[in-house]
Amino acid sequence: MDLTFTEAEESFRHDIRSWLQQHVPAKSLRSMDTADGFEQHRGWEKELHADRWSVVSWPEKYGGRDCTLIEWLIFEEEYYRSGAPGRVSANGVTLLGPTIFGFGTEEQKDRFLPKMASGDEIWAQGWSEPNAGSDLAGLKTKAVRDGDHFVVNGQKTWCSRGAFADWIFCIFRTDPEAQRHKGLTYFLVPADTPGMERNPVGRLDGEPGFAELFFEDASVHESMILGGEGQGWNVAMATASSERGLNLRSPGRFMAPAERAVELFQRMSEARDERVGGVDPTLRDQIIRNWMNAQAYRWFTFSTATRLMGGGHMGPEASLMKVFWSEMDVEIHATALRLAGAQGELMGDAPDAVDDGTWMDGYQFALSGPIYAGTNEIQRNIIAERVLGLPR
Amino acid sequence: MDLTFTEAEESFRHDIRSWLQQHVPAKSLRSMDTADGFEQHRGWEKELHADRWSVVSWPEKYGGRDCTLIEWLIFEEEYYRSGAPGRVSANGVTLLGPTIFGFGTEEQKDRFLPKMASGDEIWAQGWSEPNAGSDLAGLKTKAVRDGDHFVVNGQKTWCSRGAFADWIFCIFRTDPEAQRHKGLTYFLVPADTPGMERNPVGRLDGEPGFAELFFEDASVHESMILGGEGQGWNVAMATASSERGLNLRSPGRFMAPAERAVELFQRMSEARDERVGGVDPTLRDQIIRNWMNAQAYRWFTFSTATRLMGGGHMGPEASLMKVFWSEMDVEIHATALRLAGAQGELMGDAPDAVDDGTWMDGYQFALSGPIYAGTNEIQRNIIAERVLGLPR
Amino acid sequence: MQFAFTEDQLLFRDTVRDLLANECKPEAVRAAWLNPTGRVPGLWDKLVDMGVAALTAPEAAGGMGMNEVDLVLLQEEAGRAALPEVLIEHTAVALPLLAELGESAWLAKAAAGEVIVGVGVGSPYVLYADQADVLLLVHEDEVHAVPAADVTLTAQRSVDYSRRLFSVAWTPSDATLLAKGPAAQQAVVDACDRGALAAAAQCVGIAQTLIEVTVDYVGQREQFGKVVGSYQAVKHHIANALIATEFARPLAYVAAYAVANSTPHRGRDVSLAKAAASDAVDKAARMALQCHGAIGYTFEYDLHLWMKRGWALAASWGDASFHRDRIGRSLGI
Amino acid sequence: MQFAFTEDQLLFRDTVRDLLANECKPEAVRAAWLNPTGRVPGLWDKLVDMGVAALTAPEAAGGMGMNEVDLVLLQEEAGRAALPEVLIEHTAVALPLLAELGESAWLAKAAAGEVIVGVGVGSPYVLYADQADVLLLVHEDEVHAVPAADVTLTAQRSVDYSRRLFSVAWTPSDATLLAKGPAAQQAVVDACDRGALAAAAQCVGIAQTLIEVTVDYVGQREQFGKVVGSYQAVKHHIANALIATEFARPLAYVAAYAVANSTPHRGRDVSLAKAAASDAVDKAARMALQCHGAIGYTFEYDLHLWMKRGWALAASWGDASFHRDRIGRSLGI
Repeated sequence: MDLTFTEAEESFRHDIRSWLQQHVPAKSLRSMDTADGFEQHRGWEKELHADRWSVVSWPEKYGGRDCTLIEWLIFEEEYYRSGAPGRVSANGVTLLGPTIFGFGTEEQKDRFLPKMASGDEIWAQGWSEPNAGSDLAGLKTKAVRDGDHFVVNGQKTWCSRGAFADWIFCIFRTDPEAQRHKGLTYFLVPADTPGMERNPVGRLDGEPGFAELFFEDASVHESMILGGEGQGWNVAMATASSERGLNLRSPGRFMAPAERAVELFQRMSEARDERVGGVDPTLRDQIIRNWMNAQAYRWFTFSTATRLMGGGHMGPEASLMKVFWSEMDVEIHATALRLAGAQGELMGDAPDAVDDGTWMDGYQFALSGPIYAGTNEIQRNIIAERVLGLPR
Repeated sequence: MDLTFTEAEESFRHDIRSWLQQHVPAKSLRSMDTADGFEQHRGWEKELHADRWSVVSWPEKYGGRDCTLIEWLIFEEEYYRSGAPGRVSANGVTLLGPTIFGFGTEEQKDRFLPKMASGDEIWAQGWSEPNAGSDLAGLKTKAVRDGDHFVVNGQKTWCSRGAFADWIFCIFRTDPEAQRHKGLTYFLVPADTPGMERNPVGRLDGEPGFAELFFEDASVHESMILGGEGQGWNVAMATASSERGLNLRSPGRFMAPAERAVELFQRMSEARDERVGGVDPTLRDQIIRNWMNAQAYRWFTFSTATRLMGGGHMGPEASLMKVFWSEMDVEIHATALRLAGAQGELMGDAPDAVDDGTWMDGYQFALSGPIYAGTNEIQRNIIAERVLGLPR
Repeated sequence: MQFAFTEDQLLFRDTVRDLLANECKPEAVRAAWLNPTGRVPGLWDKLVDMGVAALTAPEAAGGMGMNEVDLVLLQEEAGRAALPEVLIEHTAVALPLLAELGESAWLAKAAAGEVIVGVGVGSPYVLYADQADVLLLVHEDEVHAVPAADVTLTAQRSVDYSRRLFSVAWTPSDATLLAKGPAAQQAVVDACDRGALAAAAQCVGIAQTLIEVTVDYVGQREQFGKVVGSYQAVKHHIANALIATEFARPLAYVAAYAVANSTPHRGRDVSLAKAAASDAVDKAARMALQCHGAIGYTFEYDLHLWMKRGWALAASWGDASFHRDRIGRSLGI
Repeated sequence: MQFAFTEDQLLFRDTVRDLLANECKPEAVRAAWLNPTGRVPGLWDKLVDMGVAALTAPEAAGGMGMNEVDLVLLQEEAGRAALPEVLIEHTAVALPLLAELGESAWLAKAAAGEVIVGVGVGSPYVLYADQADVLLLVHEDEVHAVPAADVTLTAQRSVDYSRRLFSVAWTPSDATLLAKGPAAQQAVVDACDRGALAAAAQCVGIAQTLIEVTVDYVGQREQFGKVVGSYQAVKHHIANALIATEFARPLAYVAAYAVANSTPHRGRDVSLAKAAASDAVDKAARMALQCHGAIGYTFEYDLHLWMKRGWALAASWGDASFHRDRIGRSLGI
């Protein structure tokens, strides 16, 4: 056991930290779920890519640095600590990317990965349907072969980043006779596909964080199938395990707000208006619990990363991580909002907003954590059944 | 709405408070789950009964005072506040008694109620079986008619007070052909019934709080049937609704320890050894929460009592109360134990035990609350299905 | 001890419920989010006509002369409907405060529904200050009634767009002084208690709606071949929210009784109510969102109208921690 | 960064696990509850023979010269088996404390398994003080090694009958003084950290057993015509306990590494481990009892052996609140 970082790891940390210090924009970008904010964030992706920081864990030939899992975790710690912009490329880089590495043809890798890395092509996820959320096997949107194309009819929803993305990765039912998770196929779909319309849907914060997609005889070429016709379930599960596992949420994402909440507590304790009373001491305990949880998640992750680097596989214990980070994230932001008191409800543009309203924004975003990528209820079933072996 | 007590109610409170001040033993009785402690507690029941305080809500002819529900709640507040001994008669007075009032013949009322009130006959509950805990419909112990008697074979378990009780109220299967909750019959069984053996089982604290009962061709007379042959399920449900409702746990039971915990916090804050550090401020918040919950339970109960006195019925909302009081009770005691710190694990006879170890005793007792009388998981199902109408 | 409302009180509650069911549907609240006032056009006048708006003003001043026990059920209805109005500020707080301080000019106009009174106690922000004709503001141990023309407002946008909050810059003067000294200070404490009580009742109503809409939704929505509401985990989430709400509700009524009767422990009773109601609505909001899944997370779906009102009111007029601390002090710890 | 144990460490862990699986079955622990020592007769000698007892003593003193990273897995096993022994006090705390203070006479005997060293740091009570040959006790800024003959013991019975606790009356003297001043004080802090670390690891092991026995039980027990373990509420209770335990476990290993390497943040790392492990074992105990139902509530069933050990260890060597407070101070809040 050696829990100190190697010289190489320390040097890597130093490099990304310095780069971020020089490049992170002083002023926050507009929300990536507005048209201009989306392009601002695309610009930031290009800036990262220019110095090969956009996909550090990928091979060099696709724009990465071939770095180790540990280095990737270090990158993430530094990235979130620096307050750098959110990654508009995340659906592509962390969800689709690993799936293409696993299932894509060489042509597909060469076609899609470099532009994904460079920010030239931003991806959205198009899986859920109005009656199939966590239950992917209930998907109904059909893709029927017609020569070398497929004709798609149906509807997708909760397509995050879908309003402005360039490409969407979707799962369609190519064999309507097959039941449940058979007969599904994974497709890569250009956003300008004729016959596909997209309709922005507002998230809690009112920005069009999602889109609904309507397919009416939309045509997608067979070369856009990832992993083979009828293999959609297997390919999707591989993506889902990325989603639920290490790739989805690195500890750096939670260490940063947990530490900022400690600072907020310090500031509030000093600045508190005496008429309103001191800062509630029970909030201190909760701030500490949240900070502890971020540390626990960090070390659990380093332990898992060591195992994976030694040839291990990510199993159903990924569900432990998903439940843990998503509930921790809600709690970190809820605590900060309680600290903010009457200011907690203020939006970022309110003059009195604490930390530019980032806690309320973050809270609303965090609330989606226990829902998406398989609700936490489903994750707990998985833990009970597949980790502990309880009967279905 | 009038939330002040009437003069009659205040006078009633004054009477019982004065009586308790004069009669509550200065030294705690031995545990009622030891042989001599049981008899000490029986003696206390006789003392209560001598001044008509043992069954205040019952009619005068059976030893009661015909008092209102509100007065009964006042009695309970004063009783628990005074630190009076636990009621060894509780299974009889609060569970079986109301059932006899509801389903008993006049002969049964005259035969059983006065001796139940006087402490001459202490009752235990014999419902659960090794494979039927919360699931009463799974009961297997058989009672087969043979003339004017029934021949009983089978086993009961978790029979609380069963080690020393004089009588036991049981449910047996009288129609072995009938499925689930049909074909059950409610019996009143003398503890000295030939063919019945009892085997004490220790609770968490090691005292024989339960008994297992083994029936081998035990004979019970048909006059001991309560509510009619084959009616056991209906009669049991009436008892269970007493159990789950007002009769099971009065607010006074929780107000008293919640207030004692406030006093404990005051004492600990003053006495705390400086080397060990001050009292954790988060415990103060929890102490306050517990006290609040006891108040909430109190007012919920007064509101319910007003409704019942106006002719209303106790419905499935009794499950709300059972979940609430049982979890509050655990939390009250768990908080006090945390306050006690390293002294928390000490038993009552340890010289350093805080409050004679009553918090650890109470904690262990409280832990049974979310389990018995229908686990809290089952109560939450009932709330969802019968209060809110969610599908089974 | 008679813990029940009168037939009249329940009838009035039903009448208001019917009005709001018609006039304050979710689409009306949603429209208020985006209109210039944040309120439902014309609805306040109807509440004035029904006597709700000036319920708490003395009859001598032209009000209904009713008290907090009468009002608490109506605040609960306001919460159920997510009513975007000044029913806390104007009705529950301002009118009794003016009466307690012996003010009569503004009170008469307010009771008649001619003016709206904003209040700057218990919070750094004044809700709907832009629409108030006069603001009750505190400076040291003084209470002032400041005409709208004499204040400068800065909008502070809330996550609940219908809550038009403002910080207020103003200069105390003898012309605006209503009262000062211990009596004024006590009046401010009482005003905060009335605000917290009203907010608690609204929180209970909001929590109830959150539970009801969730029960409806999960009773229809299917996943994995089963109705979502038949899953035990979903049932237990909702049951937990219901328990919190049902045990908070009587505390709101007790607090109303205590305030209406000026009992010695009214402050503590109000704190009990507000702490429990804040926690209940927070729990109900978390539960409702989780049980709805992604649809609950969208702006187009109604759920967030109650959820955000719940967040805002849970934190207003003292959050749960503030009130628990106050209870602790009253218990000597 | 290489967060993994060596093959040798895992092998040693497996050897100890096998020993305890044979020699420290629940019936042996139950017997220890009622015997005069509270310990399993003969078992300590076997642990001495295996090198476990003196694992942490320097090789020069006749020990194994191993460190907390080697020990932490064994403490976890001790927790899994609810081993009633002095593995925290003697092995994890006393031997390193004697070594740190440069004491050699007692250390050599302790390392050889000839004497048992009791410790009076981090708690008002000394576990198994009646069986210790010498007790390490603190007076102001001094550490003393006091022979058993020179102390007066008062038994303090624990809810875990195997934990024989005593308060100790004694008189400091030059003859017993080992060290004083800042170095002694630092040594006491280090000793408390080692005790908290060892207790944390045991708590993780206890929690794991509580989860395992519950999974076994609910996988077989039927109610309402279904295996209890197939109910979603039961599954989620167990899943929650598992999450708490699995995220506490790496923190125990990190703390072991920090103590073994005397890192600057070792105190905070220990507090992280102990706070998380205390909470995990409390949660696992509640879950286990609830999922077992009435049988778990009985003295005759084994569950309470782990449950009560868990309660006791969660509160010993600083409970979760104490350690969270310490973390807060290290974070400057």
